Amino acid sequence: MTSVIVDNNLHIWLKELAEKYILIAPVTSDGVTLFKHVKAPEVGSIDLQFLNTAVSPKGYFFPLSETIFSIGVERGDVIAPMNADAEVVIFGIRPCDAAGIALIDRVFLAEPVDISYKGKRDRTILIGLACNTPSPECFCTSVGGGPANPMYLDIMLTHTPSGYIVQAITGKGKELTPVTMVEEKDVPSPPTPRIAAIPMEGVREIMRRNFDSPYWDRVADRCIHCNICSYVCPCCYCFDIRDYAGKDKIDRVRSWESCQSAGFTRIAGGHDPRPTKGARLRQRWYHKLLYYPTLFGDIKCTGCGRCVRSCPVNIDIREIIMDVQKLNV
Amino acid sequence: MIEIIRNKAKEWLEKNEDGCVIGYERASDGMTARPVFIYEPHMMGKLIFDETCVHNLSKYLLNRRGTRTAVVVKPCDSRGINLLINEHQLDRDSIYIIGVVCPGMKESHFGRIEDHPLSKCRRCLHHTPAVYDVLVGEPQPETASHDYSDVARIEGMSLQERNAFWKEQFGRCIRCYGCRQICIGCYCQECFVDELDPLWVGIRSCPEDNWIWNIGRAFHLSARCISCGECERVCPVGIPLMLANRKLEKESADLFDFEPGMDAATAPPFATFIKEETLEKVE
Amino acid sequence: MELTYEPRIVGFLCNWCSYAGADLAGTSRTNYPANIRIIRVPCSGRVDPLFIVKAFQLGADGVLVAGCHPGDCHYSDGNYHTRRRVGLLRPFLDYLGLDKARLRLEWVSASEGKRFSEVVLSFTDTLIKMGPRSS
Amino acid sequence: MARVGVFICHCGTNISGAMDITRVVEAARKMPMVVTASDNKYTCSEPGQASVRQAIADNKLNRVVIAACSPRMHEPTFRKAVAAAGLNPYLLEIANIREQCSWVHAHDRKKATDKAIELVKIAVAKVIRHEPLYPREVPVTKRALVIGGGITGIQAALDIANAGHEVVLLEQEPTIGGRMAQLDKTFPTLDCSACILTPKMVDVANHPNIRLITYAEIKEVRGFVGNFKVEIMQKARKVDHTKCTGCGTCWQKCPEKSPSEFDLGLGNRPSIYIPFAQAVPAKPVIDTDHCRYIKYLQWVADGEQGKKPPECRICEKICPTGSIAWDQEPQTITEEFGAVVVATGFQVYDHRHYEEYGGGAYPDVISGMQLERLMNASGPTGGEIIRPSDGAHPKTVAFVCCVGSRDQAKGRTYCSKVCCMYTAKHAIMLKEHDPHVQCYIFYIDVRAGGKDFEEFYLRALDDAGAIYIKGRPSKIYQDGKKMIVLGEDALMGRPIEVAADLVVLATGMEPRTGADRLAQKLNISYNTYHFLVEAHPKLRPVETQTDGIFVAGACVGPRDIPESVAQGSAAAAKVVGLFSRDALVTDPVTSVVNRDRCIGCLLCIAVCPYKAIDCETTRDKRVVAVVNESLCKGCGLCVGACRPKAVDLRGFTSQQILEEVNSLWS
Repeated sequence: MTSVIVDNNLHIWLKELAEKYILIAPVTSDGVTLFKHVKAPEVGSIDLQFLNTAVSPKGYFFPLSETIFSIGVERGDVIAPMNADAEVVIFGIRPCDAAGIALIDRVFLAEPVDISYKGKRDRTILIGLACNTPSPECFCTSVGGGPANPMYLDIMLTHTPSGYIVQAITGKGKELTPVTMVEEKDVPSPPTPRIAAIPMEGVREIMRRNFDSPYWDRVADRCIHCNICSYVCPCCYCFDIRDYAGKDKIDRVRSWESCQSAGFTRIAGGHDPRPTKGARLRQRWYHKLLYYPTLFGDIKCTGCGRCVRSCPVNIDIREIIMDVQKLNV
Repeated sequence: MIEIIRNKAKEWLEKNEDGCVIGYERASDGMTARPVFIYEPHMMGKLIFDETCVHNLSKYLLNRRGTRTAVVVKPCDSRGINLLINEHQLDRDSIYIIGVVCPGMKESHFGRIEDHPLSKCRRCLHHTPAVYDVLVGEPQPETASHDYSDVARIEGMSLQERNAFWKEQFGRCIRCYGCRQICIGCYCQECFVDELDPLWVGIRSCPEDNWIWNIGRAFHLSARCISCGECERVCPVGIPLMLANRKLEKESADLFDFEPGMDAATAPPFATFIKEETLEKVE
Repeated sequence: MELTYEPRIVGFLCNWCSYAGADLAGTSRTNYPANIRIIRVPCSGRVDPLFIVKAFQLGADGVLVAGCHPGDCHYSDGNYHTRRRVGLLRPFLDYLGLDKARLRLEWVSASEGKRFSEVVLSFTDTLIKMGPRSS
Repeated sequence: MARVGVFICHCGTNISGAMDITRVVEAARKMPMVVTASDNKYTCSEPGQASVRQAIADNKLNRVVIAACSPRMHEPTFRKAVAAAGLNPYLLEIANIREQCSWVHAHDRKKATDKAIELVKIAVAKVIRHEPLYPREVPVTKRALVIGGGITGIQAALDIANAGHEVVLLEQEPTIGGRMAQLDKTFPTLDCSACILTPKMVDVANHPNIRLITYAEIKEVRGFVGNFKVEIMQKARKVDHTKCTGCGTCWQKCPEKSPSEFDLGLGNRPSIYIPFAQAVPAKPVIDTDHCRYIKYLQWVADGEQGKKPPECRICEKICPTGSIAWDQEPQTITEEFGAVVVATGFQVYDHRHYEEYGGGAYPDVISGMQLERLMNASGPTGGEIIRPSDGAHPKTVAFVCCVGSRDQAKGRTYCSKVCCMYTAKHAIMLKEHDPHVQCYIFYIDVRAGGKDFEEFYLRALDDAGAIYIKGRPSKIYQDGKKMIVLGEDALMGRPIEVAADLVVLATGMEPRTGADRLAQKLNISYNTYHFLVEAHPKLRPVETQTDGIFVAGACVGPRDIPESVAQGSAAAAKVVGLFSRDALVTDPVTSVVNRDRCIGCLLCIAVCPYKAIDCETTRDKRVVAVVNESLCKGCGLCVGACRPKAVDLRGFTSQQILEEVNSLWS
């Protein structure tokens, strides 16, 4: 027996959620699917058939831009940013993106804890939606995830012809589960879809040895060093901090940045330790496949395939991984 | 067709050992295309050309200044070369242009090829490159007149509708600067948006600043955009950037009777003026 | 539209004609609405279109760019270039949903003090009629 | 760290009468970086300035904002005051709260005060970003170039030379003298043109400070005020003037005659010639278009095709000094000057444009200038007035005024100014030559605005009995020996027909062909007729928008002789004034290029009205723009055009203007 919520109950539930919480859910408009704040969900206003959103939902914890604190001009006092106490529900997040958030947690929740990140994280409940139809660029299974991986979620939903299978994963999840709307039936969970696996053996080792390989510059030939890959990525968390002197206070603002943009590592005096596209691209993969894993054990990639899909010139991390294994110095 | 491209490129590369051929190869999805840089003549077999070769390769010429480069260009891309020569960025003699008569590109994404053409191709006027050293394919007649129905649609809206429309569109911007990086017209040492002193655009990636960034970007391309449509293609959040660029294209055609990139010599509108012109729209 | 609405106008005036024209309006005591804030530039051609966009972004209800009459530019050509730049920016901003009536390009000579005050008056009226910008 | 002092002026009650000054002072005190703010009855007065100086010292101010009258009024005053206190004079900003506030918002005290506060705010925001600026000095080459050897150029050259400066006088024809040399008598005094002109020509020739370069043209002009580099192209005379004594044997013997330009085709001249007897220099040039030997050489060069021209060389054979130099080629002379006077004068409108008047086909329809030559004792007819067609003495002479002037149909709207008077002169002269002559003068208006002009016109009317007919003739055609002039008497309102023996068209003035090309080389502007444009028609009549380049005489617009001479002297005075300084101080408000940001698109070069921007290659092989600060006038056109924001304008930086805008919302 599994707990199932049928479609129209789901809609009722979503309406309730939208009243109690700030409901964030996938919405498709102009052919683009993005997580958006849905104030009053109507049937169809939330896209339940979406493959995945164009940009990962990491922005709800680590915003594109946020004032981390301000300093009053008059008295020079520190003004902490408004921490909205409203609870947030992110509905329809894919397992890969939940995994991405978990990867960022390791960094932002480690001492010293990033208060504004933690605040948002604590106030947010993640309702996941398992993947039934993965995209050609997906490779979650190769990096320790899976289309139906419930880890890192509070509630996991799985779509079946006869409704959505509801699994409460965490305590938070249990509380939130709309017991009244859930029916206990015997519904077989759909077959987990096949996702082409890519070999990951020894990648770390080979990378260690091939830092100076000419390969990096060659793949970088076609790179246009935009920030797309890092901005759509569910687990890239580089940022830049700037101060802005306003009328009565000076704001310290943190915004997304990317290791790909020229000058990201430019230091006083104008020197840039990563002056070439090759050096910058290499940094991205080394961070994902070598540095982060060395620190935290896991690969800093969830196989969501966004960078593969969005790269203007088809720089495909799976291809890189396979090429790397051919490098043998 | 592809054989001609391969042979011409091969011939050229054999004559210029230190050179590089920029063309298209098959992408990792096995169906679409991606840019490729070829340094050895024997690798020329990699080259392909089909309806998925959407990329404007001329942009790459900018990173290869001072070296010898051969490049495969479609008509729109070729206008970009004229633009760059006109703006003193390229030395015509150091580049070998393999111009391809363009059948129009298909809308394609990773692992997916739609069977309808790209919107830019549906509205394309010039099907033969404006500049080339070797032309591949039979020169095609020009399409008679511009189709600005897309722009007209926006013009037809009320001010409030337009305002709302663009707020929504620019509101999505995540400031990844993919549009800038792919754009052949964007080659500033430092973009005004990155400048801190003075601060042209605020430091936040917020709707207000997205507004000025997107206007600044588009206006810097006014009478310069060669409508290769790359900015719109790469935008990860699907902002219809060409809709903005094309308005400027239309206006500068009306006001200054100018079409960018058609040749490398004509002075662009902002480099010159006509004393007698009135620009009714202003006065 | 509330009666107390006072539009904010940023005026970029060229030093040789329009700024002098504004001075003349003063010396001849021709009143005009106090809604304009004048920024002095050597030539209207000094005005970077982004200044205009920036002013609107900050919340200006109207922007006035004023220079010498065509042919009278102190620097001979400046205003011809201004005419082209503003001429293109104007319809573009309108297209983006910012009424083109909010951006004015005017030729005011050093001897046209009266004209300057009329320009400010009519511009202010227009803006009041249009009401605050929809944001 | 900026320390700003704000000083608000009451200007008596001019400002304080319209606003609440204390509120403005209070507000100013709260503005960023402002350390002191105070008000003053008359800031421009000596005590007022003293208090500013004092405040600067007391508060260690390094920036000053003065809220008072327009900067166009007292900026220089306050710059001096600030400098006197030891600050760089450019660390000052003026908030215009009088002309642009109190005087125009007197009706609303609150709004006036609010606006004044914001104007101060703008000034503070800007002054904080001011950098100290330092004027530069450029040396002056005290050597002048005068282009055009007509009466205007001669006058200018003599005046400059007499003031003790070197002058190069450049003339494109073989002799100086210009149009005035072609005239017989001059109105309204009727004194002989040559008699008053030629002595000046001789003065030029003998002046120790004047170097005369005839038969030459300007090739290129580079540089800027005080430091022009000019390339002059000296045409080939084929005569070595260092040897030639001007004895005249050659031009008496030369067998090949061709129509004389000086006599406007009414007479002939040899192919080695001086244009007229009193020419200066009085040394000949060979007309390579007509000289037989040159033709022969050409024939040989062309492979001896066709008929063999005679291998004349008579001049060479008879020249006592062996001055003939067949191998002489055009040569380029490069000279440096501190100033240039353009006096290229005018040419007579070509009446062939008038189809209705025969389009030049009738020999007996001549221009006023041709009549001058016919009257002139040294002219082709020795001063005997005869019809070009048959040499008969005309008894009935018709004059048509405004030919090529005041005629929209011919694209000539302007009045040539001199025609009315010279036509009156002609009527009077003809009567003197032959009492039986009757003159009919078709005119639109008689414009006799000038000293003794009206009296002169009356002389033509009363003494010479000329009959003035108001109206522009519609047609002139030949009927037997007569020229029939068809017109309408506008006053009588009836058609009129005059059968004349000779018709004189009072053709107007137009700039010399090529005036536009010269103007382009000098980077000065010209109007649709190619008359050169002065810096200001009233107040700077002989200056141009390019410093160090002056204009005088009929190249600027129709002028008579006294006006041209006056302008020649005026231009000379300007040049001498310029040369009275050893160095020029240049305004530090100029554009400056940030080489790291510059992408070398060179749009700035295209928009610069002063050719002040050039480009160069950096060490890392990038092409970048460079501003010549001596040429830059600080208009900021380049800055407005620069996409990468690589060019900026000192004193009006983008930083500053953005801060000014920002200040209104912060």
